[in-house]
Amino acid sequence: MELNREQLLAAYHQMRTIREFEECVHREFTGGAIPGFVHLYAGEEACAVGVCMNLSDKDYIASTHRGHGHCIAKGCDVKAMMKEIFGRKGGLCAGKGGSMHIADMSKGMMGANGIVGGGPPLICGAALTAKTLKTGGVAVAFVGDGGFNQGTTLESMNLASVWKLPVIFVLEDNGYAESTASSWSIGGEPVKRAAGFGIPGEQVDGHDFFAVYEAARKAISRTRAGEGPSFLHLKVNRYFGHFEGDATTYRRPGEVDKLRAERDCLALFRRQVEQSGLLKAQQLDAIDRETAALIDAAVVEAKAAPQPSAEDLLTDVYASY
Amino acid sequence: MELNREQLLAAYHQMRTIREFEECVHREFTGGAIPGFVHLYAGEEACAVGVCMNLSDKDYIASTHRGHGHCIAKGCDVKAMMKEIFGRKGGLCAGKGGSMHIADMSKGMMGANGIVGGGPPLICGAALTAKTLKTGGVAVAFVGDGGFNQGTTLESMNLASVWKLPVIFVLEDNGYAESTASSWSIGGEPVKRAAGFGIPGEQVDGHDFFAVYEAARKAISRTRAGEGPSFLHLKVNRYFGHFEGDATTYRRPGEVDKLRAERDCLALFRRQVEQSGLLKAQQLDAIDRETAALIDAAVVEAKAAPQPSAEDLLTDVYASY
Amino acid sequence: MSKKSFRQAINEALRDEMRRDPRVILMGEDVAGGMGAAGEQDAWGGPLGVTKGLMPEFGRERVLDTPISESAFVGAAVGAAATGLRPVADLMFIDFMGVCFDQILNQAAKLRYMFGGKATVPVVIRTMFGAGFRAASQHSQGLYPVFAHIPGLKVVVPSSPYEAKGLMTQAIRDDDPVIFCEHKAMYDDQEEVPDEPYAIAFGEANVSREGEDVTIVAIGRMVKFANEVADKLEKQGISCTVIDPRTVSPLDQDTIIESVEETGRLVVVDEASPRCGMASDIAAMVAQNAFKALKAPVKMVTPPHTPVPFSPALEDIYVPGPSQIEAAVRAVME
Amino acid sequence: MSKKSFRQAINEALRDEMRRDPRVILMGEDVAGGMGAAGEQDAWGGPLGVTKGLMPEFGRERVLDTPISESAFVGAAVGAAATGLRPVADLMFIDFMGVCFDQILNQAAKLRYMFGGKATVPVVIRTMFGAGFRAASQHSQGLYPVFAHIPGLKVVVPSSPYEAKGLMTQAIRDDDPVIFCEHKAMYDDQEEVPDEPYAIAFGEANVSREGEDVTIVAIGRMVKFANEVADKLEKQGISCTVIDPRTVSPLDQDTIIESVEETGRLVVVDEASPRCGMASDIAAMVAQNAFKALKAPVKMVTPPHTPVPFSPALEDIYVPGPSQIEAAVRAVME
Ligand SMILES: Cc1ncc(C[n+]2csc(CCOP(=O)(O)OP(=O)(O)O)c2C)c(N)n1
Ligand SMILES: Cc1ncc(C[n+]2csc(CCOP(=O)(O)OP(=O)(O)O)c2C)c(N)n1
Ligand SMILES: [Mg+2]
Ligand SMILES: [Mg+2]
Repeated sequence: MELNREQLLAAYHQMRTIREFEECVHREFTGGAIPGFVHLYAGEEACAVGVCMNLSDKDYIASTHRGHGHCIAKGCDVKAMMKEIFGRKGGLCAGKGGSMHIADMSKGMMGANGIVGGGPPLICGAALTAKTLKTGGVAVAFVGDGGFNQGTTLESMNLASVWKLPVIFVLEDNGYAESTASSWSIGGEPVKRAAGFGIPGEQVDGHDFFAVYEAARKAISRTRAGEGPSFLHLKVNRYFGHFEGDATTYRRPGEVDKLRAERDCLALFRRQVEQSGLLKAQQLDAIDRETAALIDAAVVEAKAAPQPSAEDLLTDVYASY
Repeated sequence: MELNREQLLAAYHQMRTIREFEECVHREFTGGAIPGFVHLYAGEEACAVGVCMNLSDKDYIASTHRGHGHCIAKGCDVKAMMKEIFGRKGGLCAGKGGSMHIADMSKGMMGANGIVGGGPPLICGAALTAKTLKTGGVAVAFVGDGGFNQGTTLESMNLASVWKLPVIFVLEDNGYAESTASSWSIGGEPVKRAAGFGIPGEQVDGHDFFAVYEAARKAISRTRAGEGPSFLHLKVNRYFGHFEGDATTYRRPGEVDKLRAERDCLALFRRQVEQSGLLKAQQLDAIDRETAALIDAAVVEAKAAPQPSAEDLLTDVYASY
Repeated sequence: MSKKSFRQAINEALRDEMRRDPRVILMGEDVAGGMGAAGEQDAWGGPLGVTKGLMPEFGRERVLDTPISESAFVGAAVGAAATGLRPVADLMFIDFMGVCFDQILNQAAKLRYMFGGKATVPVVIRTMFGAGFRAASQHSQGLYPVFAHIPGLKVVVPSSPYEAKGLMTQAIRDDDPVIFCEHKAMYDDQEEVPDEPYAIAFGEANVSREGEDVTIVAIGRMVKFANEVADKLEKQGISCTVIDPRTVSPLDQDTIIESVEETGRLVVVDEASPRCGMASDIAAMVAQNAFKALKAPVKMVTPPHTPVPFSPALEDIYVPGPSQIEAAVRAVME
Repeated sequence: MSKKSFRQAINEALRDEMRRDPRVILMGEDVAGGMGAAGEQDAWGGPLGVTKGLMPEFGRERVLDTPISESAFVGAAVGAAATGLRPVADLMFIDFMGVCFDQILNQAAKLRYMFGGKATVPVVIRTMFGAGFRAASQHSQGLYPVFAHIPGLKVVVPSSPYEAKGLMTQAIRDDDPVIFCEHKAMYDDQEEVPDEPYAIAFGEANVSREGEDVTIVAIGRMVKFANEVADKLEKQGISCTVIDPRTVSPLDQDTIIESVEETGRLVVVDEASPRCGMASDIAAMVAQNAFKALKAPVKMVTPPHTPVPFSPALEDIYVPGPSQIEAAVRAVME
């Protein structure tokens, strides 16, 4: 299915926003302005956007600890995200969650999750709600290659299969879980593993927006049509360390430079839409400028935002006290 | 590989002992003499014995809540087992464990387990010990069809695969987890699921001692030779309810009678060894009498055994206080 | 009003709330039973028959059997609660918390806080606890102190059929995650229970009798024992207040403190393990907040710090009973 | 003797025990790091570098990286311990207990008892805990009260590099399952630590200073704060005993009771959540066993009953610090 110009511009806009956001958070973290544990999504933009372009607000996603990209792709407010990461009032979670727990239920974003494998059971629940209330919605669990070995993820695949839930499991295999290679940590082959739970799937180049989009489109429409869960194995790479502060010595020297030069999803996207004449360089350049300005403004606002007040500490533990 | 007469007699002796043991526990439980939760193995004897005939004391097994058969097949003392199930002094676990926690580390029997999926992680540890200390031993995890969906089991399959541990996963698929059919609860196909973790396996008729023995022999020697974990899917049936007291209304009326008449592992064994002339009916009859007498004596002794004393309550919490 | 068992009382609360609100669903291993099997459907209604009859009325779409995958289905209940349903998940035995604890500890309990108040998680996790069933170490634990430790969870331990029905109704209507702990030895207990639905508010203790000499705070099955002891001692001139907190989190501190301020003596009786348990939680709270009123040491009655033994001979001395409670009351009266 | 960080102290204990006993092995996510990767091996040594250098010395056969499968590898450590090894498993953050809790609660803690004494489980589970790192709700918890609640587990919370080395040595030599809880904000703390191996016995509290007016029992990172407060108050004429239990299970009740019998006043400081926590455990124990000696209410200093917030502004008021401790001491002196 062909994407029209507007959709292509939107896709590039989102991917570019994620990249700008992450590069900016990297700078600010390095400069000491951002506290806590921060995991950046740069390099993987085509995955989040390629998948989420097929979703609407009634669809849910569950993210991982590496959640900024999924948030943006699912339509969360970028300025509120930045405030959240700075721990400020007006943050998407009022400053209580931070990078690892960033969420917006109203956008169908069920949260980044500090627990590897925390999301898949929750997403089965979102899918169950959709199925029970017949909303027509689907639910997507993003899982890393490390999280693909967590029992909670594996159980969820079986539960989704047996209950025929409208869940799409998206394995973002960026080659590493912390410093451990996915080629080592995953016994067997992911698509076969999913098949072993009765879930059909395919492997896709996660740098290629169009490949991801198309595979996700097929998987999601299959699942939305009531045919049960689907699986995608996206092979991709991350540009930064596991978390901010990681020296990434486990990677070959130059590994990332080569990836940035040869397999960058933004560059690949540009080449393809420009060569095919679908979009013009100027249009994309304009988006680059626009998103850069947006992120700059987001940081300025975040830094100016007030700290949460002391009484916020004791609220939101319960809905009713 | 052919089994010699002695081995065949031993196999029948063990299977028959298990059957007698379970029928007897059933009677005693129904009569009110045995407390607690009791899950009987009758009908599945060929599985435990077919597998464990390939093991020695240096090999470990981890059992399930349905553990009596595995215990006997692994060489545990039948009289001490009976005392344990009656909760008496002299029981295999001093009366503290009961049916659900019956164990004998000295025989490589790491315990029945009240937690479905509790055993596989432990057995990975036993295998790791064998591998680290180069004992030449292997470790077998028995798992039910219900337990095959537990995250702990699934994680253990991946860990064993990745660490290349000498573990054999034996799925005893008796058709039900409590009242839930395995044809429903297992998404996908078990042998393919194992393959999805990089573990080769095969499906075997669990009523047929010879089929189980042969498949286990191949799997265990492969694993013992250092080629990593193996998997067996044994299709079998249980004769009694899930636990003692279960009315088994989820089964078709007559289902068990038909199984007893047509697929009984003891009858199948007898037919095969008698027809092939390997053993004589009298030899087997003698074993029937012998094992019946053994179990009768075990019950008499168990009933006569003293109760644990009050001070036993506070010991064995720690090895050092 | 009619005599109902603890089992019936819970079944009725579930049924009434399911009738009232289509968003209420049940899930768990064999909560109906017979799934995929050729024989009877609704074959089990849970291992002790508590949910029997609900599947025939509400259908398999609202009473869902599950594979043995507690993390997945408890987590699914949490996720469903956060997205618009009001699920009641059956964690068959509380001892099985270990295979799904993260979904309770880090997801159910924390989503609301971590998301800055922008999520509610109206899930109920029903679970059986308690010793006395000869069910051995892995099927007899108390363990609700672990849940009470976790901010964001509400933890209910009913002490009778009447309490069970009203508290279950409240649990389902409550917008927070609730761990509902049912003592497995109480399912056949009977008493008069209203036929119509009613809710018992959380955080309000029940004072089942008022006395002047000693305050006994008891939880779950221990409440009955405490009342027995109070009956007996009454005749011997020792008059006891018996308080059943009903919910161990939130805890009705005020009622306990006020009572100790009158009696000056406290005995706390709990069946869970002693260290970092409910008995010490309540005893410490009183020692901090009602110290001036105390005329004697606080006294805790709990099992010893051991796993639950299988042998009936040992289990019977493991579980606290009326004799230990009586001894404790006499001790604080000295 | 030389200055060593908390991190180095633990690393040294692990190294020395691995040299001494070939049955000691390590396992966990990235305990070496770089497994299967093309770049540097031993790339991490754990996320905070505590196990760095051990893989090069002992090889990948004794320092095992794992997939992210805590149930499987913690359980494997338990099973290996029961069959002849002495594994040290790294549960990176204590908050992750939820994904492997069964193997600790129902397996490690209970095998010995359930098997009638015929198994030992000499496993150590190292894990990071504690707030102050801006690590938010799922990476900042205390949670050791949950482990202390469970009979069969020993639970260690060291308060300094010296304590950490000696307690880790004992943990590895001990024949019981030990949960070894390291405060993530203490890894860079430094003090003089002997170069040679030494073991600190479990169940023996350290009395870091003796005073006459108030007994302060503090745990982990709170010990430092308690000593700071005691220093300050000393000058103002309030003299405090500071007790570090070192192991919260077993707990050295005697030392605490004896001290309260002298001072008559107790403040317990703990960073874990308040309900069914260590503060209430110790306070209740004293209220039961040393009541006669108490001149004032026991006082507990803990965080509030909330998850740990991310925002530094909120986290700083969440974690108990010297000012709360000082206020509590002053309150019991009134
Ligand atoms: C249950 C649990 N175990 C371990 C961790 C620590 N941890 C955080 S991220 C991570 C690696 C995750 O790898 P992967 O799933 O591949 O995601 P990626 O970081 O590559 O995006 C680990 C081990 C955790 N947060 N939760
Ligand atoms: C973690 C856990 N969940 C649930 C149970 C309750 N339970 C005990 S046995 C059982 C069914 C097990 O089925 P299966 O694995 O097929 O073994 P089988 O009983 O058929 O031998 C269940 C649900 C349990 N003991 N542990
Ligand atoms: Mg990864
Ligand atoms: Mg079964």
